Amino acid sequence: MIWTLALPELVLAVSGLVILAAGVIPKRETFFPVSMACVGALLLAAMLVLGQAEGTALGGHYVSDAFSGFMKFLALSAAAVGILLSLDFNEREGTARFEFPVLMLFATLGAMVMISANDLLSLYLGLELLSLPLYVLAAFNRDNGRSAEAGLKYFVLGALASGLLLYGSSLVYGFAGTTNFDRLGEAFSEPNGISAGVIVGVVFVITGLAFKVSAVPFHMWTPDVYEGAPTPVTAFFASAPKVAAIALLARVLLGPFGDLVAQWQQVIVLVSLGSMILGAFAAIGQRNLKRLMAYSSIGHVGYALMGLAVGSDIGLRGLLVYMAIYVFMNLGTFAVLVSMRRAGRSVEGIEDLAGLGRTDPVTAMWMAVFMFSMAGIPPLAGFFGKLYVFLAAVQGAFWTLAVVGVLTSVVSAYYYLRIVKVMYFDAPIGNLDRAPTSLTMVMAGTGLFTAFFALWPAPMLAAAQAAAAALLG
Amino acid sequence: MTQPLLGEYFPILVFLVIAGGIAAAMVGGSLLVARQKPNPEKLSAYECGFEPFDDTRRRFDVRFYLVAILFIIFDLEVAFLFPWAVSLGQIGWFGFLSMVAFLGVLTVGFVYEWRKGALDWE
Amino acid sequence: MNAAGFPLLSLVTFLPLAGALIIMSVRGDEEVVARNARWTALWTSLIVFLLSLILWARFDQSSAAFQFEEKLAWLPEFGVGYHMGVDGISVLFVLLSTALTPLCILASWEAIGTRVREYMIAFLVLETMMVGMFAALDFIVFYVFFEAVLIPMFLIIGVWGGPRRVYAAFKFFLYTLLGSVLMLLAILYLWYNAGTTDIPELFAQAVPRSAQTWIFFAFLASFAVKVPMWPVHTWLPDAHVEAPTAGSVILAGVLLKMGAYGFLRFTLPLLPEATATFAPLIFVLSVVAVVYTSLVALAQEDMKKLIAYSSVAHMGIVTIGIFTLNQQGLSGALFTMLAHGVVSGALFLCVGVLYDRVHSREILRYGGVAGIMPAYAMVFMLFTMASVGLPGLANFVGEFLVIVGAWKVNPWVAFGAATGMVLGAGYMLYLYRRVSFGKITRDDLRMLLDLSPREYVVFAPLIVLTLWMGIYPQSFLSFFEVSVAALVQRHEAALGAARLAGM
Amino acid sequence: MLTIGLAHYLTIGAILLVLGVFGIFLNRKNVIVILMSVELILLSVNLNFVAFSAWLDDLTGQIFAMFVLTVAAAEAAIGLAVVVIYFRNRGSIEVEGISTLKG
Amino acid sequence: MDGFLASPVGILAITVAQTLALLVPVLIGVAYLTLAERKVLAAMQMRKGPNVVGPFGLLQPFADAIKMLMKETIVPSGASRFLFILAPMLLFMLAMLAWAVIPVNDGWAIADINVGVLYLFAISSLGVYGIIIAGWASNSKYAFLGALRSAAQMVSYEVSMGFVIVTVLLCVGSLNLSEVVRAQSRVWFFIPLFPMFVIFFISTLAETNRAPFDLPEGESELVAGFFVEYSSMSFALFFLGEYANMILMSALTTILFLGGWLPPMAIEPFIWIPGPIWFILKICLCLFTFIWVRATFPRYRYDQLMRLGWKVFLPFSLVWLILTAAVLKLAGWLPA
Repeated sequence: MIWTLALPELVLAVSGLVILAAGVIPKRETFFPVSMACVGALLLAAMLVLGQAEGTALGGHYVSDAFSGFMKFLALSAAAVGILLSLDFNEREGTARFEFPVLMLFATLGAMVMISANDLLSLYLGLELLSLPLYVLAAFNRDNGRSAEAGLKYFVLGALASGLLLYGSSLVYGFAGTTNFDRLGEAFSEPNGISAGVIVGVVFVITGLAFKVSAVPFHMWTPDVYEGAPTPVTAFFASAPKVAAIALLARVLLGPFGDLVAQWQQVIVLVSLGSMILGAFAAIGQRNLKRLMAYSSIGHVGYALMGLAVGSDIGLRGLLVYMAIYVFMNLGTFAVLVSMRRAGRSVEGIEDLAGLGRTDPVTAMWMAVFMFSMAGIPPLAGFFGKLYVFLAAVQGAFWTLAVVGVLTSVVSAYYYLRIVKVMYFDAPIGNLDRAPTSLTMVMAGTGLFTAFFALWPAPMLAAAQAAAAALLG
Repeated sequence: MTQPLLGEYFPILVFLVIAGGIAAAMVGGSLLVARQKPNPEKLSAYECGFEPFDDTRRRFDVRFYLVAILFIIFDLEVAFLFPWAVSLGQIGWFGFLSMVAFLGVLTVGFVYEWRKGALDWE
Repeated sequence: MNAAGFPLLSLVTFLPLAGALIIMSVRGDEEVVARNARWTALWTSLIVFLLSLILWARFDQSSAAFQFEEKLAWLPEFGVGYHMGVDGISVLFVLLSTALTPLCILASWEAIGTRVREYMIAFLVLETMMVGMFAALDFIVFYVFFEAVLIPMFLIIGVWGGPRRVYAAFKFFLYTLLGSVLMLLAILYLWYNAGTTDIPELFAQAVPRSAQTWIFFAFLASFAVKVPMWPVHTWLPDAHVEAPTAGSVILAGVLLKMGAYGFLRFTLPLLPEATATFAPLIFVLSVVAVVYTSLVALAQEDMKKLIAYSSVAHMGIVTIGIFTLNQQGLSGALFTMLAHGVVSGALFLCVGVLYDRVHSREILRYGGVAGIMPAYAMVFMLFTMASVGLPGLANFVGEFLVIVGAWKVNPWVAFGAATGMVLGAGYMLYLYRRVSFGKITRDDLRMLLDLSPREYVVFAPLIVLTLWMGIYPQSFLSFFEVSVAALVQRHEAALGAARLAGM
Repeated sequence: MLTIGLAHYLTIGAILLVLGVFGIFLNRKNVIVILMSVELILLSVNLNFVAFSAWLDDLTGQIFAMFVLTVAAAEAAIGLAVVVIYFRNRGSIEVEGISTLKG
Repeated sequence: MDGFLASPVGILAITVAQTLALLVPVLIGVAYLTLAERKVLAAMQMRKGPNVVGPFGLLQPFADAIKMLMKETIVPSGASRFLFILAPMLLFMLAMLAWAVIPVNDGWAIADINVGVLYLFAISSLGVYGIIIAGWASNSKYAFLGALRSAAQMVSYEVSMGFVIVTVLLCVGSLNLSEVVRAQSRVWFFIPLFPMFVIFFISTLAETNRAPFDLPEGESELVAGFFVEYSSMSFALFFLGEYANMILMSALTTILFLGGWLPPMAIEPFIWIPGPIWFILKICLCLFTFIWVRATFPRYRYDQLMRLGWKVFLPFSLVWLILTAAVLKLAGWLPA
């Protein structure tokens, strides 16, 4: 029983509880200090993650390796940025309640548990710890019908997803006799270890996780929830939980189910293809930026899953790099979306960006950087993400994936360009409000990362490489 | 699937049937024996003689609902405490401290509820 | 390490970005910003040009090797590095890019009145990308620059273009992107196959015969769109017509060369067998392009569109030259590219001059310009003649060489190319007659002023170049003779080896 | 006497799961029914876990079931809260009405 | 004969007989509890109470029963008929069902299951359903509000009751009710766990909607709470269920804290008296206290009631639980 191995999670959990108690006791609203405390706790946890030793703990339920370290660091920094995004937004929308950052913190804790899960039980608990705060966050603006509806939809489909995942887990448990990933792996590597029941179970588990990463055909909640939820929450949805769910999917499929690769590979290939195609085509007609970003995220998940479908270490590395880059450019994009206000009211139509290149050149420039990056145009970071997953697909001779991938990236370039077009080619329709400092800082930070990732990609690639190696052993 | 395990519960099934039988017999007996003469006035809901103003199953105080949620949480906590209490002798200090940590988490939740006024009924 | 003694190519490549940064940091009211932006951009591009002249001076024409090489570890464990260098094939394109940029900036001095700062930034970024692309000796680095060109060009067309600029910008962007992502897959395959993306190292490894075919088509998809070859040329007229004058100049002068450069740099050396196999296909497409677009050009009412179609035709001649795979054809193709870069750029500038004054590109709108703007008419005539391929002017040498090269391969191809030249004479002279001669029908034309001093400055170097290339082509040909010879030799050796292996 | 074996429990579990899933997708009236369907799914899972646990003579399944119960309670609490918020905004919890967000 | 007893039919017959042997006395007990309550209250208020039907009014419960039986069963318009009838039956059945695990003497439990405490806890939780269904099915505001209040009150006190039970379990180390009693052979738990005993007893008052926590059905507040619309035998079922619950709660108190069937001291002459008698005596003592409390204390306000449950009992019992566990742990008194 090595307690200290799970130190980042413990620290996060304890600080979450302390912050919650400290936040509720004063008579006045404590939104800002609590937010700052949460950011601090997240950063502390991130530092602990960097120095985390490797091994399994807590009765084999918890595993810490280079893979978990990479993904956790990503999730934690995404969550910290997510809280920064919410600061000004919540003040203006009248939702500046201190529960908001605390919920984000607990969701991140769930994400971390998921990433480190080495047992179906800890997987489920992490998943739920992540999902439950997210249901609340989606409906956080409780006086807004759209937010409530988003919360309801997310809840119903999320609960269904975890139900399916659980059902799959129960079958896997029943037919394999254990829930521990290591022992499942051993069981499946035996010649007769794979029964029909297990395969059905695996399919259910994949289905449940596909819901969470909003991959086709389980994506239908995504646009509605992204649109309805408060914008910083949407930003969070598209980052930390996605990282965690993808990490979990990778760990489950390549770890315990690694020997069932023949069974799940086709499924993942189809899911990846479907996500890329839907993400590209469904976004074209969107007028609402958040909705567009929802479809965009579906598409990006498709690309990331391409790396998983290949199943090799190169594929996994591609997936990791892709997620890392995606998270940052996505947060940057949402920083712009969060900042969009006209006369104090939040706006989210594409046409609201009209003429931004003239009225607010700096924001427009960052937004253009993010859009071109999402479209995968070099030398921006998004290109390199795509590069590595495509490399994996080419290497594994997954030609359909590769060709569909590049073609859909051209299609999706169309709608990203449309945003650039609106910002730069169209005449302004009145100024947007000036973005608050917290947001411009986030934009600049993520924007610089996106623009200049190409200069020094080696550290991230090396980290991703190590992470992939750790998972595949 | 050991049959004896469930065998212990057989008397409960019998109990259920007999208790149900008694209840049904009492209600049924009354329906048979007593004179039934309903009329609309008699059947209208009791509202001190007034006509009902609005729908009965209308919105009600959200605190009832809060109590229900609180109950679910704490009752489950009790469900965890039962096996813990029974086996505390065998699980050592680790078991004890785990539950203390668990209760600590719940206490934080409880403090939160308290401060948020979920327990106030004035 | 390299002939200049310092990382000259990187400096030439990235100096414009420094200029862009300076412009970005300029604060003040719009007037001040615009003036500063113009001057900064001009000076930056001039300095870059002067620096690039070192290439001209220090380039060793007797070697086919890559010169001015620079190598930096970027992703060493993946075999990807930052590798720059030029050989005979690329060096002149670097110079062409650095030379055209200051001219473009000058040309847009007054034509661009709005958002000058952004415009200048876009242009400097564009210059970086162009130079970088020609100098890159790593496939990934090449691809990065190759694609990145799209961003500034998209903005230039879209923000400062004509009425249908949005359509044109999108069409330009998506067409090119579609082509190049397919190439990306091929690059990835090569990367996986060879474990490196270093171009000289890639040259040393044979690509399996089975893979050559699809890689060839993946490359073709990308380069054919860029060149552009018939039938994927349709983005070009739109982009040209809608782009601002300087944009058109860069588009015609440099960007179109990127496709042909790609063929030369990658398709030929890497895929010798596929190249040989599919050369007839390219000939057919090119001849169709030459003849068809020339005919289309004849029917154009818009000056820019006409010149755009003429570009397609000229580039058809270039692709014919490249796929002749012999010394004359390749040299001719390279020379035509350079000459076309200068001449068509100049022609777009000529159109720009009129457009700045009248704000119309409709041919019928003009007539009798020669009477009012005699100097302009002279300049215009010079470039028209050059475009037609008049001996003594730039285009002639290249096209002649291509036809000679093509003749060696197949007389019919040579005939097709020659037909293109004849038709070219037709539409260019027809254009010139309608614009310059005839009666002045519109009163507003009478008020036109002749070339301004700034415009003289813009045209002067182009005139010099056109004459120089026509009269003494050897000073340019000498740059790439050795490289082309080596290329041809390599190609034949590779084919021979393949044939041997096949037996 | 009929011996009740693993297969029976699994069948019941599967039936409950299917009922739950259908309840979510075919239900067109009331959101509460959806919540109940979710609980039904979790119930089927628990049944599976406990049945397997007894069959395998392994405690993990029962522990899992305990956790599922707990999480289900939390989930139900949050779900109801979300439904209440939704009801306050809409004044109705009909499933048909949940379609304001559309692309 | 042995063969018959071991056969399924034989087992069934025996079980049925056992069940009836337990249920009939309980029902009679319920009947006389109503009479006892009236009598005791009367005595405390210096009056006579029922004394007309039979000697000392001993036949009064039967008279009441017959009266109820002859009344018309009214199902209000707008009520959901099925649920309306089901609710009292459910409540009654639950009150009966719980008796299945109660050990009247050593080994005298009909279903001696090893999770008896959990079973009782579960069954008593289910009672809320009967109340909610009754209130909802009546289609009457008073009934509905009464049901809500009643339910909220019951669940509120159930939590602290749960904690109290856990403290007892800590000292027992088993969930079997007979074991709970056996564990008290040295000392009855109400002595070491006195505060918990008090909390438990008060909570049972609230659980059973008894005075001073009877406000869900307080006539002056909500006419008659959730069963305002009921009449005839369905009303009687509620009534019976409630009083059966009272007895059940007393039995539970007896088992958990008062040593079940055990005599106060294992000496003569106490051990001459059989266990069931001790058990019944203790139950009677509890029931008397129930009535005594009713006669003595004024009714609580609803906010006071909830406050007591959540803000006093819950934290207190939680802390006490941890303290108990820690003390037992430190002293090594935990049952292995």
